[in-house]
Amino acid sequence: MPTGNPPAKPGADLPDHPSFLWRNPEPASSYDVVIVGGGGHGLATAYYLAAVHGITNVAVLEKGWLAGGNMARNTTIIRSNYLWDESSGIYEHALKLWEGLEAELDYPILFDQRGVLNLAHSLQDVRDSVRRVNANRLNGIDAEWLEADAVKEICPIINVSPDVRYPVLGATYQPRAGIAKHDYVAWGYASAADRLGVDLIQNCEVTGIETSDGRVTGVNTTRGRIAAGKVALCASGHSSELAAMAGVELPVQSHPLQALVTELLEPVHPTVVMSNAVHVYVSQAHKGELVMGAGIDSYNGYGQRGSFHIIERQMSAALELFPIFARAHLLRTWAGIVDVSPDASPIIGLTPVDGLYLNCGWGTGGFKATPGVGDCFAHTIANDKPHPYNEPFTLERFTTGALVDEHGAAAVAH
Amino acid sequence: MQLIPCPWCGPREEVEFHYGGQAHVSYPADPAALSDEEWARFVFFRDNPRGPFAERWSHTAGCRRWFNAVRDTRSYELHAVYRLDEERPVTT
Amino acid sequence: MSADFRLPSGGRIDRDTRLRFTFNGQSLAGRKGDTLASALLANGLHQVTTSIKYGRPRGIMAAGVEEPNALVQVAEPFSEPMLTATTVELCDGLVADGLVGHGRLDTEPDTARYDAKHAHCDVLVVGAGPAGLAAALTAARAGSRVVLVDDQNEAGGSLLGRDDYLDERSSDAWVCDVIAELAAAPDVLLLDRTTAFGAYQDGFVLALQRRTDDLGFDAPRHVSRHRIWRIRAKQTVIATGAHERPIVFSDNDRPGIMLAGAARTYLHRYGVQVGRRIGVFTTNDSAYHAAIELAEAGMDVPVLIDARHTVPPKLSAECATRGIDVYPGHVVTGTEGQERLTDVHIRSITGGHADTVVCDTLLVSGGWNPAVHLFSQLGGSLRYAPELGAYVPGESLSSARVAGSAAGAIELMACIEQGAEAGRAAVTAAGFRPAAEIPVPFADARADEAAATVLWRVPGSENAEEDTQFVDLQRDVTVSDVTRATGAGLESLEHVKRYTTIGTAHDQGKTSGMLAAAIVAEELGADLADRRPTTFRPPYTSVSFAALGGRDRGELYDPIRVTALHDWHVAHGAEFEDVGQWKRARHYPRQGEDMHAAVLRECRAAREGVALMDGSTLGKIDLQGPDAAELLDMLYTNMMSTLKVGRIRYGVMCGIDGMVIDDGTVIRLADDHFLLTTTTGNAAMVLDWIEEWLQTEWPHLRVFATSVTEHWVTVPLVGPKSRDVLAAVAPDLDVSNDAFGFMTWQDAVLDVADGIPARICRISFSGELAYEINVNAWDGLALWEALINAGEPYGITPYGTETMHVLRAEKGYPIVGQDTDGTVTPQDLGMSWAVSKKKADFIGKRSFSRAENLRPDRKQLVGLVPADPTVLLPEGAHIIESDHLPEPPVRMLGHVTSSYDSAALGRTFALALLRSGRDRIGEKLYAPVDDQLVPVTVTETVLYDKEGARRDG
Amino acid sequence: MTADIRTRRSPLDGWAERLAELAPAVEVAERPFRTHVTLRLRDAGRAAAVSAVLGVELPRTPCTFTRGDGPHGPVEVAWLGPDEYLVLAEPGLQRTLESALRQAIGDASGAVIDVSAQRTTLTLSGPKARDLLAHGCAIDLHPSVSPSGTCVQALLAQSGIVLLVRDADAGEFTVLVRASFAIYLATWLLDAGVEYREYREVPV
Repeated sequence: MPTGNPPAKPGADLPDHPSFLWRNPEPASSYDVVIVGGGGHGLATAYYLAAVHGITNVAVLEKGWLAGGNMARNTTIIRSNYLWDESSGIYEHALKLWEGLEAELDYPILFDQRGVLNLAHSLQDVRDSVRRVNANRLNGIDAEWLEADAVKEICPIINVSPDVRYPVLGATYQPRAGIAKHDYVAWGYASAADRLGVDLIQNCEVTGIETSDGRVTGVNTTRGRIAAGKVALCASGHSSELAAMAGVELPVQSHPLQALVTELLEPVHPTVVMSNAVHVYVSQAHKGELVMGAGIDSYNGYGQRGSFHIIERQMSAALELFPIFARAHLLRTWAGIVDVSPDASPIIGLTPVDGLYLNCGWGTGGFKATPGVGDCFAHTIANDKPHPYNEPFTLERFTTGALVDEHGAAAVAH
Repeated sequence: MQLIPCPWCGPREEVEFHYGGQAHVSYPADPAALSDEEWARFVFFRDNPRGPFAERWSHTAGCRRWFNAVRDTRSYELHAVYRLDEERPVTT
Repeated sequence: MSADFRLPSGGRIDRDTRLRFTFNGQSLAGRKGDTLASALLANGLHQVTTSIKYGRPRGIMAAGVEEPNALVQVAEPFSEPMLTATTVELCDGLVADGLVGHGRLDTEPDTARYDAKHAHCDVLVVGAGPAGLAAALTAARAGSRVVLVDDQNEAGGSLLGRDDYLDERSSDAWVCDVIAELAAAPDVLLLDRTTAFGAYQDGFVLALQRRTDDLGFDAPRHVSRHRIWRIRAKQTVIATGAHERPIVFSDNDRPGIMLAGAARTYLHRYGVQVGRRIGVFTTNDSAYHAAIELAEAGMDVPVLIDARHTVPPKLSAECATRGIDVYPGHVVTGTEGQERLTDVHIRSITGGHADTVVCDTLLVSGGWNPAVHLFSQLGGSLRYAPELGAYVPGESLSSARVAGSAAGAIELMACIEQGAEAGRAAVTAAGFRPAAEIPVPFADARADEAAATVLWRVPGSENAEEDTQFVDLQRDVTVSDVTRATGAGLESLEHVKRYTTIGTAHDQGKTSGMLAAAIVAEELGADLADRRPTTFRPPYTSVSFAALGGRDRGELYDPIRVTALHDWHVAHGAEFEDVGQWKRARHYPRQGEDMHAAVLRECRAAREGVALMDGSTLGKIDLQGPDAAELLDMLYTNMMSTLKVGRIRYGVMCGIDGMVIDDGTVIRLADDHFLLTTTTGNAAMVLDWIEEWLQTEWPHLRVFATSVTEHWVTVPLVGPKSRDVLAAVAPDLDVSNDAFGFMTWQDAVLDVADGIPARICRISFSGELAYEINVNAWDGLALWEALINAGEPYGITPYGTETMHVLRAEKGYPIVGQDTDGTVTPQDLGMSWAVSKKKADFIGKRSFSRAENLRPDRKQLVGLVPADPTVLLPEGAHIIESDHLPEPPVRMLGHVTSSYDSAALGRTFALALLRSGRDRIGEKLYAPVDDQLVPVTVTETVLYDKEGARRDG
Repeated sequence: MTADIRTRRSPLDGWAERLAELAPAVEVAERPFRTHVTLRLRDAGRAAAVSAVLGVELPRTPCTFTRGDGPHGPVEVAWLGPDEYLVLAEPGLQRTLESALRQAIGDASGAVIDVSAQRTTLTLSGPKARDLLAHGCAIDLHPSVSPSGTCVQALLAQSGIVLLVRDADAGEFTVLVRASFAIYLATWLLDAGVEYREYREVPV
């Protein structure tokens, strides 16, 4: 019988950040690689380019402040229990890197493997869950199917009564899954990349991508033109706009995705609980606040705000699952912009433009993939050839029909 | 809770509506004549602008009519709604 | 130990109603109308708790929602994990404790009621202070519909905490008159104890009303405790006032250090003196009033330290007459005291004079931060106003305007005038003609005499201990934390916020945000005017999950949809399954039966005798019009236009990507009239799908689609004896195979009650002789009971969805959504026969010729039989080739989609999606189940009655 | 015929007593078995013929309904869409109306469908009827915005409804709700109306 990790100690003081993080250099006139987007993916890609491939003449261009987009807005859930081989491949690669990341970056990223429960509320949920657990195990990923009473053992505050509107019929459980502290992760990558010579350039918005004879030559920015041997896009919700600058169209749509936190609370929630059926994704963060993700707003939006009725609906759902949350207070809501692809899987790899590389379409899966995609994308850029883990995630799959459809079993896959 | 002005029923809360993505993307006259690339473009590729976007909505909880709207995806402000048999109006 | 700090008179409390309460274990008393904070202060208690990181004593600093320190956990009468003492209305029996950092969630269920209500208005006014009242009155007098919300228990706003005069009367009288007039107006809704916490597009404002908290244990159970008001306003006037800003100096966090305006509020509103001996430290004129009023009320106010060199002459003179020494050009450099302030160190800014003053209280005023939260939530941009040292609305919005001190106004007269003007503009924009006379009383309030100065942190304190100069008291963040952040290379305020956690606590930085922005700018040598403030996000103040959940909880969480036969199923012991929002009978266990036994029995009845089920949840769509057949040919993969009237055809629908999205039957009622059925879960989707194509692509087609799902009760009557039962209830119907063939339908009047009209379809989802009987839903129960009666001689048995699944699986019929997952084509299901080769096009057809669709190793639906006929494969098990489990990753060939124990086959069996499945028929493969490998043989999908001999009975 | 077979049963059969608990603040009652016929008509030229059959003009303005007495007694015609109407009549008229309407539209582009059991009819009136609806319906039911004759399709709590304002000033409403949602909605009304059971002014 699996047992939950003892509750991490929310309320313990967070570790201090180091007294130096990064330089704030002026952009140089030219770089070997320009990474557009200073979020988690952009920073990780820069780090692995420098650390693994020795490519250090690299700039990360960020239109606002580093890691201020989805990296600052997500619910920090990390797991690799995806249905299809292709997905579990890259997410499990990421999870393995997460497991060594604190040491690698020499930064306290607070990766806490407290496990993730994905609840099933209908008979079809149960079938899908068992299918996913079995697929995970055959792929070497830790996964278990738990009946309702075992769910209760892992997370005692879940209401597993059969009398509720949509009873908990069981859950999948990935013990190695968990959460990390997003700013710490981003800053860990940023400062490590900075130490290796990568220029992190903030308040620098890319306004154009220059190409010549089908090859990328540089970018125009609000801080002037920057020549580039290679340009790599890591701009999540803004990918469509950037790719269009190079004449590349993407099958992604940008949608608002909301999240919220409560006041700081004494430990009540020892793990991470996700329920796609009722759109509840909740953990208790290191400081003690409950962090919850909501469903995606249905319409396209770049406003970094969503509709409040989605939050209200989510509250109702959360209370069905966790009656103890009734007295918790919503303290702050916000939204990110997620780029959603037709099959709910990312698009990573080469583009029709030489030297232009694409990493987008992560939807809600971006944070958990950060080390994996950073490593694989850096490999792709360095070798001008996809890493085996991202090979299935081409743009061409939409033409051939070889989709990696994670809708069915992953739904809104925070 | 945004209001969406249904061309028939007037402004109603967004929960009464279903979003239908980009407008003015017609089903190809002869799908069989399209290459795989062209077909993929129709099936999977839609514009995703930051700014005014002509898109489709259906008033599912109301009159069940589909209509088009020009909405700014930054501010979510609806610049115009128009019936399917109307041209996209000029908006600023 | 407590002393009485309640003044003998004054304040708006009900002195006759004494309320007992317990704080930190100490029994105390207050008065009705007190907040917990005012009651504590009345008892001489300043310290409420200790701080989260350093454990320093912390007291009450403010009198409202901006309070950064006084966090409490309430145990009684209603358990709350984290509130501020300044917002808790005192009630008899209140039990609360100071809270250190973390609230505790009560494990007892919250049984209070919560609800929501919509309100619509022309003009919403947020804040019933002087500006808001003037705005509301102006709007109401124009005849518009007005909603006025205010977060306090009575209107008046800042007037409640001052002694101003309006039209030469006490401002209280003016407030009373305005409220009386508003209350009497027919279309004005006044909401007190109501906090507007979120402002959204299109005039949508959410407000939380605390309806019974002040009643304590007497709160009526049937009244909702909190209500979310969903206010839709054409125009909004934001008159939310301003929060006083502290000044940072060393040891600025001791209990006894308080915002000056708060002390006035405690004096005027609650009749409480906040201390015995009071120092004042200010950058502006407002704190002079505090000093003077507190001195008037009998408190000893020895010093007023003014950071300005130029002090207001009249106010200074007034101070002098009351024995208050004004120190121009001075600052507070530090304080002493353990659990309560004892001394204040002061010093001349220019150096030289320094002194220590004995005080138990220090009032601080660093100016005022307009409460621009709602305006910012609306997307309004903010502008830095250097004269105020604060952000103010930087633009005008078409449907929201800001008035009074929320807009940066300082003086009372200006606030009222701005309010009236905002009310007039709002009501005009809403289409009303405002009265010519704007109801602005003359404010006898004293105008400011000297310009305020802006001081974030006491100058010269660089040499002092920066790590006791608190910027965010609740997060224990000091100036040294901020400078460490900027030193680390952080330039963005957002980064500093994250580095230090400034502004992330319960108060969301209401007192600390501006200070942090300013100190960061100072450290970076930047101009605040060039820097972006952090974004204000909803909610303005915290809102409980329960309040937001409202009444959508328990059985009302999500609608329970039931059929007309539901009560019968319940009465006969059915177990239900959730299918979307529907409750469907899953099986009908008899005494002592588990599901397995019940299902075997139900299956046997269907195969050997007769059985019936409630199929009413099937989606039903009426399709009429001359072009209906043409539309159906596009919607379904198979040809529907050739269907003859009187006949029925099974059909498959695909998305444009060629994947199966639904299936069902099509009944042709007339040349131009069809009835379609859909799966239960997809009824709404399919109707929407049809409408989308009809309206957006093929508007020229004359076709009308109408949902009739709930108009009909549908009862499949299944089994070799079904014909006999049907004959019994439909004596006028020729039920012979010749007259009523497979896949045809007939209308009949049943010999039930007075004669029930029915539409009977010979459809079989089980392979048995079967009929689907449709009647008007009102007649459903009569039909059902008639069938039960008529079937009694044959042992008629009701069956549920589980048996339905077994019966269909034995025949290899897939269930969309169970045997498909959005990646499955009709061909994958072995249904090429249902894909027309003749039609030029139909939805999905083009996708069938993509490379991936042409792969020979696609996953295909097949049957599986375990070698051991008693082993039931788990649905979701995977299939592998090898007879031993290799190291991961293991190549998976597919998975089990459906798996049952079959009474008819006398064994277990399954359906699976298997790579190259049809080529593998006869192959032996393995299903890893737990730690075992279960050998299985691949078969065709149809395992029972392969010849189809049974369907005609 | 078997003796113990009950005949017609409406979706809220057995709920009358519970719904009556909301009186006098709100009088809620189910009006079972009424005739509901969906009329689809794109050809405006046939509107007159239809009107003649019903004795009521078709509503021309979106979100309104018309009513009157005609050959088939009191009839209401609700606008549901630009070419869609719902004809509401006394119980038992579905066959009659269906064929009369079919005849009236003739070969014009249109359709007639008996949907009588698809929805059931609730009437709400009383001094708190409007308030009760305001707990779950975002439509502004102020008489100046939704006068008598208004008919909207909207959400009441989480159920789609057709809402007819019979008398705006008196606060009389008709709610049509899908049969499968009727018990949900009745449960919701009882819950939302709990404060109004003791009919007295509650603090607002």
